[in-house]
Amino acid sequence: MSTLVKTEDEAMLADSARGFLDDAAPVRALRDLRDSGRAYDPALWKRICDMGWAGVLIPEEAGGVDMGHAAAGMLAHEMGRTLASTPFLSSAVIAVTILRRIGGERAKSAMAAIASGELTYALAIDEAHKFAPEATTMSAERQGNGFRLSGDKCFVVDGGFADRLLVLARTESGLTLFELPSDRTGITRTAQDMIDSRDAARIAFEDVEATGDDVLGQVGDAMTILKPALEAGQAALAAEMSGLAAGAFDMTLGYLKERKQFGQPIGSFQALQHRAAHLWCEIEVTASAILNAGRVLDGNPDEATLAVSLAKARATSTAQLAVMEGVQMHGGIGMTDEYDMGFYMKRARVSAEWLGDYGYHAEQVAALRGI
Amino acid sequence: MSTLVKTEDEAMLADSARGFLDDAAPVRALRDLRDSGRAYDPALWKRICDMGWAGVLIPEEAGGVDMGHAAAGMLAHEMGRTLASTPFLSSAVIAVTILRRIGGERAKSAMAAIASGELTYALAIDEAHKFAPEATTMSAERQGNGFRLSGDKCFVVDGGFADRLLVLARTESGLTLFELPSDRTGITRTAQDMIDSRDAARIAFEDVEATGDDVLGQVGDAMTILKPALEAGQAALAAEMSGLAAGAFDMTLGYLKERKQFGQPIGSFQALQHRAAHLWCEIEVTASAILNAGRVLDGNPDEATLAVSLAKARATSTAQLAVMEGVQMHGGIGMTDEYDMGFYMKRARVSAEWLGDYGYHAEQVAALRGI
Amino acid sequence: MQGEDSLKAFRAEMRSWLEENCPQQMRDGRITDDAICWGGKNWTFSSESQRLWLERASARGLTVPRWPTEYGGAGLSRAEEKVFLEEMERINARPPLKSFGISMLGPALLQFGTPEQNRHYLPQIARGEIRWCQGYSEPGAGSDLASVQTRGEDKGDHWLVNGQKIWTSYADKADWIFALVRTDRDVPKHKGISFLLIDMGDPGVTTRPIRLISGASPFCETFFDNVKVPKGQIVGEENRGWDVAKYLLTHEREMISSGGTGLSGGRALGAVMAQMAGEPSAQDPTLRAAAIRCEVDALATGLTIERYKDMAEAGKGVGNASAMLKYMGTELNKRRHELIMSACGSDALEWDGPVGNRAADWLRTKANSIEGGTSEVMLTILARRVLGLPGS
Amino acid sequence: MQGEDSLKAFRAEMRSWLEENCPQQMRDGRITDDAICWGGKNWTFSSESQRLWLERASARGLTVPRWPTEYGGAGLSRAEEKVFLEEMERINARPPLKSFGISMLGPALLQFGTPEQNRHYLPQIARGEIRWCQGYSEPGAGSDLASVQTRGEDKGDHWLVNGQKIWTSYADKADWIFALVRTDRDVPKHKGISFLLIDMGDPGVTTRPIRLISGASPFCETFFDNVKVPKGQIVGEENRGWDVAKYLLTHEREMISSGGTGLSGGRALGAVMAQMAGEPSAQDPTLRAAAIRCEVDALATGLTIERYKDMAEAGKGVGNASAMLKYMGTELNKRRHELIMSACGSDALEWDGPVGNRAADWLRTKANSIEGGTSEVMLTILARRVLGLPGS
Repeated sequence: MSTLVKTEDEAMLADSARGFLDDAAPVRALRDLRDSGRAYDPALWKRICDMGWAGVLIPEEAGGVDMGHAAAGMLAHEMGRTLASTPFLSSAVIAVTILRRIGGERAKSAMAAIASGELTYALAIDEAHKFAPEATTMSAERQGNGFRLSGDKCFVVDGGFADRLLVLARTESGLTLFELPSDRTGITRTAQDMIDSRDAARIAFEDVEATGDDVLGQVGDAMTILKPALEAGQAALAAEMSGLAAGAFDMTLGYLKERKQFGQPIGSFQALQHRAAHLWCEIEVTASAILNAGRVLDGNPDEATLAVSLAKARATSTAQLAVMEGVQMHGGIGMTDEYDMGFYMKRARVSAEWLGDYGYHAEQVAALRGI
Repeated sequence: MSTLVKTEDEAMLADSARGFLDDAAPVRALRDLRDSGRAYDPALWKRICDMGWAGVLIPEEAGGVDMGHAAAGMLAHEMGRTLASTPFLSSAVIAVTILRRIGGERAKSAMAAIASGELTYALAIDEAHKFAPEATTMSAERQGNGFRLSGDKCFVVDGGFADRLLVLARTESGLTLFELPSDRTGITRTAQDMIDSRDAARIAFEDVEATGDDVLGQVGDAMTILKPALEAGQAALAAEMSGLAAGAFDMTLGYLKERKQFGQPIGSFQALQHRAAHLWCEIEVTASAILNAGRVLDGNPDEATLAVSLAKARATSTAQLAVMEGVQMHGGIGMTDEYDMGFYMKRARVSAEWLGDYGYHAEQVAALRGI
Repeated sequence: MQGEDSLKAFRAEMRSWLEENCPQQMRDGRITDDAICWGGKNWTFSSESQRLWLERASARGLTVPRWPTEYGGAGLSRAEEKVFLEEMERINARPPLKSFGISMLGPALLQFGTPEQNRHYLPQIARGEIRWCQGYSEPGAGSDLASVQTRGEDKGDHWLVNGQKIWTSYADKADWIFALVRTDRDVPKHKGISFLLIDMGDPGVTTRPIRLISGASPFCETFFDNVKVPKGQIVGEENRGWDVAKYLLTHEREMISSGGTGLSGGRALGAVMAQMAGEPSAQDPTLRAAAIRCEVDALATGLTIERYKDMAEAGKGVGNASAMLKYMGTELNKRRHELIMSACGSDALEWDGPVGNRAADWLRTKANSIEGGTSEVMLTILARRVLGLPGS
Repeated sequence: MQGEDSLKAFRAEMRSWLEENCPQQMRDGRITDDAICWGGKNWTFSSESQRLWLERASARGLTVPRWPTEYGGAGLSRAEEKVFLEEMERINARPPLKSFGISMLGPALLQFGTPEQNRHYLPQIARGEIRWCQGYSEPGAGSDLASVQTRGEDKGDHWLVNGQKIWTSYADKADWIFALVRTDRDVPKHKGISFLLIDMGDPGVTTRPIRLISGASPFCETFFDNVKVPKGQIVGEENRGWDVAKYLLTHEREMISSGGTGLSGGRALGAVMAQMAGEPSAQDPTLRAAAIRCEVDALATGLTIERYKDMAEAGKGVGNASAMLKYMGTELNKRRHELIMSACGSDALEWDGPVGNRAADWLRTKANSIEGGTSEVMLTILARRVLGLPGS
């Protein structure tokens, strides 16, 4: 029976991840990327793959370590702590969850390529300013044995560099998921200048040809394979956000202890103490929802919606509180680009929107709890 | 041009009201009423009428002082401060606003009787747990030249002792407002044991006969005269709640200065200071909405919905915050019946519901602001 | 960790035991004060079902499932207890017995009591024979619990106790009290305190109920006037009572925090709202949005209680962090009851109105964030002792 | 109080004046930083319309409607100013000029300046010829504004100023600065400060922009290296500069608080949300509920600014209570921009995306509750000086 405590293996994984990231991918690394006009560092991702993290959800026979979603969340948490810019969620969580459900040799070799870092994926799903997969209008018209895709996607996270795109489109018989190489004729990618300095793209599809082989799962039945992958992604993103909140909080707590004002450390002022303690409580409560989502995805993945939406909703409100308190408690210095807190605030905003915002997930909870 | 500052006349009125109420109707008086099993003290109301307060909205020719809704709000505010249990809102605000709109000799003499304290009124409108006048189902069937009323009303504030009832019912042609003596055959009043120790009643109407003379305004068009009266009542109730918040806050502030814990006055603890200051800010902001509602009702009564709903919404959230902080900051003693804070908390809850709760008035604001 | 198979078997066992033993009338899920069996010498069962349910559950050790069998428990593991509670929840069973003996004194005795004390007191608690109350707070002390003035003079074989306690829950109905008494006045205030067990029937003990804003009187003032307390009735060492009290406060925090939260514990606010008020979603979007947010937070808080229990089971002490459970749980409960009041509208504004005594329940919750350490004290504990922020 | 009739006439006058003089292009209601005319020696007008609008408005005194006509104002009463602003709002006119000279230095000069100073500086401010910045904060001082280290040595006919300021808004674009300088180091810190006017073109004055999290650099560090400041450029008495600074902070608070709130001021959040994001009400009830609550609070806060202005007009000084406007206004503005970001969703996550630079606006608001005194400082001022709570 699994409990809401890290197993020894998980704790070891999380500890080693923290050690690596503090060294190889501190916030400074994201700043350097941004200042050099890049959003992604392939060398970092290669090192991460070499450590096996990209295979955390991949079966051993496909080159993975198969530790499950709770463990994936712990890696995401650590990456959130230092704002490491990697395609972990897009490739190692979302794409892998889809491929694993599909099974077969092709999926197996694709997973092996993800585990080794050879292939990266991005999920092209949003078409407007809000996450709403069911409202997808991008068309995939039947043409002979294949399809012709036309339409525009936006906020495709990691879409600027990914080798392959997972594209949700609407056929006559309903929503269908395609896997396309990102250099296929008719696909145009435009980088978005994102506030979190991470990669995202608008992608235009102009009469892009797809064969039956490009379809993942059944035509007209995308959600059967996509839903579990979205939930895996949402849970991992929630975990990343909980790490972000923890990172911002640690920085703030350090500042409260060190910064003096009116002759005292500002952390000795009771009002700030109470606010810091309240924030810590929120972070602790969210941590429970995150770990629970991982456990449920591992144990009972077809009944995970409540646990996952709970985690994403809580992670969103907690991360936003953490960065708002972080900036405010730092005062002027927290507003400067020179200081790292702003990176946390901007990433928190982007993660709040990705894969469904607070309102979206709150409605999922409400529906499942009959409110 | 009227401003958001008390006029000299208004300031004098408010000051004298405060002096009188601190002396004649402190919270102790409400406690004594409750402990003696009563909800209303006719002698107090008589003294108040003798001072002219009941005539604050009544034209001079009908025996009033005609000072307007802003002034009425100031009286309500002071009564809220000491939780004075009077039929001021039901009789002197709601009933008077209706009678004044109707005009004529009969209305004039009714107003004179209200001003002198000879007559009291109650508004019988709610039929279920929420304020929803448009959803009224109580029937008034045509019968010859008159009507036959059947149905049940609840939460009729001051309905246990009022001489006359203003009853909203539905005729074939729509909502219609009746004025009936409360002892008319077929009317049964049952006192409700209210948590705020004030008067309210459930009233059953069983084939109650009404004539055309009992109809106020036009048959089928109750809202034309009722809406301004409801708004006047809501604004005055908001003012009463702002007084309640101020009264609870004063008590709390006094306690913060006086009570010692760990060797210091608890009001020297920064967390409590900031919360007290925040509460004070909320009270100040609400005060502006209240005074504005009074000014708009006086200057432009047919366009007052936004101002009134704003006032009631703000007053509701502010009063609730004030009593919650009040009880919490008092600690255990605030929970005891012996201490007065509980009376504030219970009255805040009842006023929050009466004439539309936060959600009701927030929706009014939303509709008028296009949200 | 226990195997899935053995737990499955245990679940089947519990399910059939409950099916056979839990009276139908006790399956209405009611956990309000008036539905609960508190036990004690003077207890009057509200029904034969209530009596039967206590008798059967205590015979099987299930009033205190995790206590050792020798002390009247069922000796269950944490995982088994979870299963048992899930099965209780499944049939909506009332708890057979609730008491401060179970939730507070018991854990303290298991930690600090002598084997003789445990053999004497624990089984009586498990069977609901003795009802206990807690004597910590004193008039004027407020959050400063260690400023104990009630005094115990050493008279050789007994202490002579004089003083006054306040906020003693149900002292007027309790048989015994566990109380903090100052037994040494010459040392710093946390030092000279002892933790004594006192028979409420002893000469010199009197109580006076305190009427609360809800109209109820769950708390009393309790007076000790030359009460003789035999030396054997101390828990832990003389003058080390503060250790026992602190340990117990942690338990109290967890208990207060867990009132009706959790994925599996308690009914969802949404359900209560719908039941009480029709379809709030259609009627009031503002209220509905607040209810959803409350539900999200309640579910996550419930999971946190589970997680902390799991951590304790795994030997990872949570220590001062339990102040978080107390703070978050009680603030949440207040929010929940505010929303329930809103959902019920004017129906809830009467004492004992058409929806029951919602108002009394609501007012009762206001004490949650005061009793057992205020929210402010909890936040300060967390800031200083968990986050390591400096004193001023 | 002014008669309704005279105000009616005044309204007609303003309406027709605006009709004739406000260029069509200036009627788009834009009040973002890039649309505003800040004036100054080096100002480049964004369009001929912007130039014309400033020229015409200042000729009529309407860049500073309430200032006396002799100093370049229109000498309006409070009621007339209200009417003027309502008429501006009616045609959605941009303000012709915005500057720290108008909002901050001007009021201080009117209170503390000599007639000569006023005749010299105020008309230049009114016509937008000189752009001012504020030199209060210093590195490391944070909320402790009075800990001024920048030093002015008395050299007979001038002070020799050395030191560094931080958070000087647009210092790199300003012509002059009004700065707090320590002119006596031997007295308690609030005492030995003077309020000096310094030409940014003087030798020894340099600036360095500070890049913010929004990517913009509205603030600078400003360095003074042996800058000579003639004795005539002091406002108020020597070593009494703190009085001027305090007076001015009050004005600053009111200004920061009033950004886009009010029944008549600024566009409703709801309208922005609808415009940006279609129908949020249908899409996200949680967001809509938060937007409604924000709108309720914004309307009431706007009315409070009106009320405080009315009180000031009636001679009822608000004093430290202005800290309330600053606190409530800025916290509200932060909430509003959080909601706008939510309404815009991923469209707002790009710099200069399809909905403009919403993100930069949003990030900018985070400084509102820090600059000009943090929210925490405001709450402490209110607690101590308005509520009379004791120090610790």
